[in-house]
Amino acid sequence: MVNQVIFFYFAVVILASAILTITQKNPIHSVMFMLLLFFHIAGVFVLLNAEFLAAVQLIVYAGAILILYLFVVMLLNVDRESTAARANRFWPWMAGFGALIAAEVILLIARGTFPSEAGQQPMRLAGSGVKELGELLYQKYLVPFEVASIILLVGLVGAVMLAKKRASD
Amino acid sequence: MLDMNQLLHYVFTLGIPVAVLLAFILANAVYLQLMERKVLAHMQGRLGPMRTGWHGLLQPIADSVKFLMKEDIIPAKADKWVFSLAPFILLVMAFGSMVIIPYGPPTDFFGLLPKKVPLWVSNLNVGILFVLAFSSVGTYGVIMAGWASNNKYSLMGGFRSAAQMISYEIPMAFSIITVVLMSGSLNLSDIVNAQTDRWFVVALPVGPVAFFLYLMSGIAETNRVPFDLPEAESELVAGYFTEYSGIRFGMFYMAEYMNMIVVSLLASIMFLGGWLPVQILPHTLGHIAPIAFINKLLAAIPPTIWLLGKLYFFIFFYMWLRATLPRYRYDQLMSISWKILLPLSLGTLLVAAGMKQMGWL
Amino acid sequence: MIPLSWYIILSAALFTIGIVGVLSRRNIFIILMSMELMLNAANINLVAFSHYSQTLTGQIFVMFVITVAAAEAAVALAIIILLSRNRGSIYVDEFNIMKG
Amino acid sequence: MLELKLNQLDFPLLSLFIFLPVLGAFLLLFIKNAMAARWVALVVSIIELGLCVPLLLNFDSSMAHMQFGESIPWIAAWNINYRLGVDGISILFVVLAALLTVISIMVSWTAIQDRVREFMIAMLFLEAAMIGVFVSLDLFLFYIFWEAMLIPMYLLIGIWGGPNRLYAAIKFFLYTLVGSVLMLIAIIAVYFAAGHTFDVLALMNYKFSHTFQMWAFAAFFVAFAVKVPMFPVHTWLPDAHVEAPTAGSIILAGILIKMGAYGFLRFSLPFFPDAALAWTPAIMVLSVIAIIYGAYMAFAQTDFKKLIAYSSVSHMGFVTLGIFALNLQGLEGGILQMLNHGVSTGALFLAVGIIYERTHTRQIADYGGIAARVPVYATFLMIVTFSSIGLPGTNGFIGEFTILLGAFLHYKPYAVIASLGIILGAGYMLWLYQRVAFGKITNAHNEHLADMNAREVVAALPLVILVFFIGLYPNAAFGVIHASVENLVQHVNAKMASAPAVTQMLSTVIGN
Amino acid sequence: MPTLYQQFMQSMMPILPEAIVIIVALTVLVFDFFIEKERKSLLGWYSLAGIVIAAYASYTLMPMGGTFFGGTFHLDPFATFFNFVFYIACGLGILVSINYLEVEDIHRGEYYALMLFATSGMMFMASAGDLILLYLGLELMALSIYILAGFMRGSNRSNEAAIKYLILGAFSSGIMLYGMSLLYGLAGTTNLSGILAFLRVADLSNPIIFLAMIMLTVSFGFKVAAAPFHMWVPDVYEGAPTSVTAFMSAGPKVAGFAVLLRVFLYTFEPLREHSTAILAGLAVLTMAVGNVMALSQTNIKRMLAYSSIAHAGYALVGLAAGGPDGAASVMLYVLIYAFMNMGAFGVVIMLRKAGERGEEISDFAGLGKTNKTAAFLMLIFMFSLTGIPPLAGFIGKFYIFKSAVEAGLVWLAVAGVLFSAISAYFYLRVIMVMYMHEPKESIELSSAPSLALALAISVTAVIVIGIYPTDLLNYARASIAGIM
Repeated sequence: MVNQVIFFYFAVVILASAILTITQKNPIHSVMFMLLLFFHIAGVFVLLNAEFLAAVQLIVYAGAILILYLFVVMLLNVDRESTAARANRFWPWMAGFGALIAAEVILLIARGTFPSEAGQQPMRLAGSGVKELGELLYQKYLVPFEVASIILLVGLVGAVMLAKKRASD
Repeated sequence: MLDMNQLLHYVFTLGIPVAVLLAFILANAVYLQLMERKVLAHMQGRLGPMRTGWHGLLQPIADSVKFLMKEDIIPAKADKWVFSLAPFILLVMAFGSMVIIPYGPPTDFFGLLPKKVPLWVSNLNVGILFVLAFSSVGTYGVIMAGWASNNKYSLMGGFRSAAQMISYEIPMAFSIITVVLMSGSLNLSDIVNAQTDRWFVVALPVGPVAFFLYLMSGIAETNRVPFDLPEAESELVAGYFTEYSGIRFGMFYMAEYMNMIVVSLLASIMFLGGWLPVQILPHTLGHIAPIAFINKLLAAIPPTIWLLGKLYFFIFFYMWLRATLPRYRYDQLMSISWKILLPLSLGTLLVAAGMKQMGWL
Repeated sequence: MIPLSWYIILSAALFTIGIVGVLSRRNIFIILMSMELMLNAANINLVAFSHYSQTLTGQIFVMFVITVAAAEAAVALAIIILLSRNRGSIYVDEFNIMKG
Repeated sequence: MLELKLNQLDFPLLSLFIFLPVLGAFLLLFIKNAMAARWVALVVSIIELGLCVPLLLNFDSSMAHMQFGESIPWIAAWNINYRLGVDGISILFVVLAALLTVISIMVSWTAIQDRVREFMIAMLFLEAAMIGVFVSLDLFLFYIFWEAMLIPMYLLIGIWGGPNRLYAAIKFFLYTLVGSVLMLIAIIAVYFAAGHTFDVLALMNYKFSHTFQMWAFAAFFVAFAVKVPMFPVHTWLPDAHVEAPTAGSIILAGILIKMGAYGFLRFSLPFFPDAALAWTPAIMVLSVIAIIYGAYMAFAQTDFKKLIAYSSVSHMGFVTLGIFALNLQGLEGGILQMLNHGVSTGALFLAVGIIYERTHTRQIADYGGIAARVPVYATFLMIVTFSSIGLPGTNGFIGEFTILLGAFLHYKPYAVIASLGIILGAGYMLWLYQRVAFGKITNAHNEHLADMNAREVVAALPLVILVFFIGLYPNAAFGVIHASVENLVQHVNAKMASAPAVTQMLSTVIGN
Repeated sequence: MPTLYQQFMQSMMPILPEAIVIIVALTVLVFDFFIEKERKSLLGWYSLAGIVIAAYASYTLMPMGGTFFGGTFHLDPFATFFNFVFYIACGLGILVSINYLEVEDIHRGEYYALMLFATSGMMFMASAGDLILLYLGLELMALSIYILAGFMRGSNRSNEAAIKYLILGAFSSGIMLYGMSLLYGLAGTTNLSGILAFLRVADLSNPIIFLAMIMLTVSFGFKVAAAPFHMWVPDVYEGAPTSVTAFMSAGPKVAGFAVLLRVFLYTFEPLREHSTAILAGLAVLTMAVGNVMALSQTNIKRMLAYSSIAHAGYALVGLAAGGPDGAASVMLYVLIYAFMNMGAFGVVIMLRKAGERGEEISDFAGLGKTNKTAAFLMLIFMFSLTGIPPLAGFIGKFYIFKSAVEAGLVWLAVAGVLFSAISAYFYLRVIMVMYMHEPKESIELSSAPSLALALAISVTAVIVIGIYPTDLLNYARASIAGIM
């Protein structure tokens, strides 16, 4: 019961801040709502017994990715922001389209079934499953793990190469 | 219908500890300022505040009242929303970290309580990660304050500070991971308990290095001397909080001291055995009567006092540094992080991992 | 006890908000953030399923998704910096040198 | 029942036919000098023509089987084999293709000055592909040659053609491509329907279901009809003929458009006899329309080449009329007429090419009275005009007469209308000849027209000889094709007879 | 008793080719610091050598089949086949780049490293036995190519190409991820075999299964440039550096098909009827859009972009046909397509001299006179792309349409051949311009041994495969046997 109330709070805040994120005129305000959203998603993760992920969500998503956005948004502070149109000219169509998708997806989900829904109990693992996660990550998902490291390297190389000013430019 | 028992449970497990913690923090934040002024003054052969109360003991109260009474000015061109929010973010994040930290083993306060209560608000299994998470989110407060002020000094200060905090977070994280590796747990209580035999600061060869790394990064994280570039008065006025005044200015101050407390607490917990008492050579000569007696005496001091003692030692250390060291240049600061601390921390982690694999740690 | 479908509906709604954001906004930052919303929607799903199907795969997946999101954001922002340096615009509908 | 008789020469003669020009083309890649390129191409094509001698000498015209057979597994996974062979129907086209290539190369000797080497390479590739089409006995192989031919032909028209060549080239390419891709699907369908084989002989013996036949026949029909070209899809032909260089026109008229009719004979009829029968009335109508319409359009032309192009439409109408008469006379006449048309229209284009090289105009009005200046040329033109008209004694007469004979047997009304086409043909050709050769010289340029030189005479001579040889001694040709055609007719009838419903249809048609 | 080191090497054996590619890429990044600007082409040759060694490693690993790393990684003939295609695409891509980068003055070591990283990503995609590895491989590839597309940092067009590609790429992978999450929720596993096992016993009327399938289709549609998810292709192809466009048109598209094949023909096998309808519809639309839009293009890169959409359509026909033959036809097709497309772009790159754009079709005018070899090569590639025998393009299309007819999709095959007849128009236009228009001014072509080698390899492959496809065909069929 308490959990449900907490979930409800999280859900409402998540959706509200998501909507605010995409409707803000100033991207910095969007970032702020995004931050709020990430916090609450981390909350949802905690509800789902995924504390480790909640921390990762905050450290990486909020603490690194979003900060990066904030940096760049501030660096490129484009002052036309206040006068230019917010959305492209199709936005009412797109919003309608989105509503349609949402309705459809939710309808489909309501009609469909997930096997795990049928009476199984949520997982309880000692220590938030960090140990289990680690074992899975370094044994079964070793190759994806290595690939992920290469992805980060590529992101690093790419970002530096593209954005760094050079003498020749 | 909420269960009454459940509600009570929440009051006792959340409400009271949070209230206690808040009181502790407020007192600390306020009086640490006085302590800083006093320490600095004495190191420089001055006396510091003397007028308000005995040896200026009431000075913090006076300052607080002044902060509260002053007009809260928001610059006209500032982004009001963000401007007002920024100090809160800093404060909340610092408080968030403190919520996770254990202040001692469960205790019944010398039999005062019917059963043992934990000395923490929440003992998360991945607690240390959350401390990292909150500290990384704290960056927002700084950068947003700098941006929202619509002042180039503030913006510069904000950017510098954010860049600095992000850069030093990485060696800090690696040194923390080294500790996690040594203790085998992400839970702060477990980390303390893993140091029963030997504090990690003396766990050669990686312990001291990790400790050094952590301390360096911690000082930089809190924007303290010698890494206080964001608020370098000579260049940037007061950095990101140049435009702040009144209670919001006070919040920044408070947040800074709270961050200091968090960093110091973590340093104590991770490297200096947390609430574990100092023991003189317990394994080799601990059975010799006088030494055993001293050890017993030391162990009689309540754990939380030990922790607080270590905490204040670190805080004193901060102030000592401030009195002693000049400020780095900004590019030096960044290169220290990326070129020295990061490789060093990576190397430490590797050595620790290798030793762990071999069973030497 | 929260039914699984609550999580899924939450994530579906979040996902849709993300899609609408991508499709309708002009500001490239907000488009990118909308994509992060989509990824987060998927993450909620994955964690919820992981919780209810008693496997940890979903959580592993989420960690990888976050990793990828980080790398992608870095590259995206680098390109945006280039663009604004060369063009001075962050509106996607003004990126229209090539037509036809 | 046809079968692939083993090679009586014990030597891959037909492969040599295909690969000799290819080799020649590769040789040309290393020759920079234009004159050397001409000589190499000519020598290669003459050797190729020389290969026809052993081919004809060793050909056993008494049997209908495929001869000079070769069969090598090629793409085993799809059961595709490299299978070659000739029978009475195809052998003459091989010879004709070899002959017309030699003539084309000779006629291009001075006409082509630009990028000679490339021109010759294209010619030799074209020759290889053309011969490949006639000798391949595997549908896949056939299709490869059929399509591959488009590349050199497209380039011939597009690079060395007249002023409007770009339009003509692309029109030619697209028309034929659209037609043949549908055939490709039909080929694949046939492959699956007949149990995974592309073997033409095996497919001939396979009895396809009626519905399948109708669809597959239609798909094949589109491809072949475009090539022939039959009435509604003929529009590429005038453009292509007009714009192509002389050599291109000769090949186009002499060989390429025969391939459509050859396709009917080799594939459509034996594979899908029921469908052929069902489609016959429509095809007959189209043929007759082509005959009359082509002749009518020919009357209206002021362009020398365009007139001949439309006459081709008309003549090819006769060919399809004969083939779909579905009897011995019609088929034999059709085949002979294809040959004749190749010879006489080839000769006509040669004639146009010769004069065009001198005057650079194709307008009939620009000529007139040239007979006095260029008597040899006028004679040559007269002979080929007669041949085209079908004057008794020339080859054209034999072909058209046999076709009408065949058509009269089953389809009297069509035959009657078709014979009207002969009269019209005589009309426009003679009128053409009159306007070009007789009368006063109206154009000052023609005053100093040079007559045919030795090279041109050499090029024209074989055609003239063939005109009279076939005209006077048609049995030489009939003898070669007879056995095969007879077999074809029997084969088709046998397959039709096995289906009762169709037999009924057949009898009603015959009774008509 | 094997040492720890030996055990490690043993367990890493299956990913040896990928590891080689990645290690070469890493060393390229390092060497880049020590090699001065004029000699950067050394890095290109070094990368090429790495690709060759990786190919050799793949070859030696061929007898060793199986599933490794807890089912996440397949080392099967199917993956090996695609790995070879990726080596070809990457190798040719490097060869056409060396000279181009010098002409454009963007010669940097990162280029080759990113190319190799992208290749390794594709290889992981083809080998993935798990949605997670699939996703990561795809992102590794995509991320590298976003950067490559924006490699000409000073060029607005390149920047725009990069950001457009990135936005749509990230958008599509967001959709894909959501679909994958639903699949995971349904099956309780991200393992492809596990999902197949689930679908075999699942109640197929569950609409979520289709939701997931459609989401995956949409996102892979983006990756392989299938209409209506093709909007990014023309702009990105036009704006990206030409050598990257060449690589992009071959590599990632092929990788997309590798995944489509594995997911749709293996994992979604129980959903065959439904997926066929979707794929067939996509195929028709893609062929229509690609071929019709290409008709009116004046920029050769843009034209080739639409042509590559069209070719994705043909490959989708094979995919819709399904079955071992359909799969083998797609495999053969993408291999052939890699060769001929690389060749065509190679010629485009030949025309590119600093200062001159050389990207308009009209820039090809008179090439048949001024540079016969280049024009002839382009002629071969154009005819091959049209699908005229005896060139390789015909074999590819033939097999595709053959399997479509076999699967009973005659209407699809008919649509395919008609569209490919339409395509003749715009391919022929290039030939027409080269051979039948007069040269505007003398075009000095840039040629280099690397470019010449790339073109020679491509043209040889196009001709040889066209005439003798048997062995390759058997290899493709044998490769698919493992998973079907």
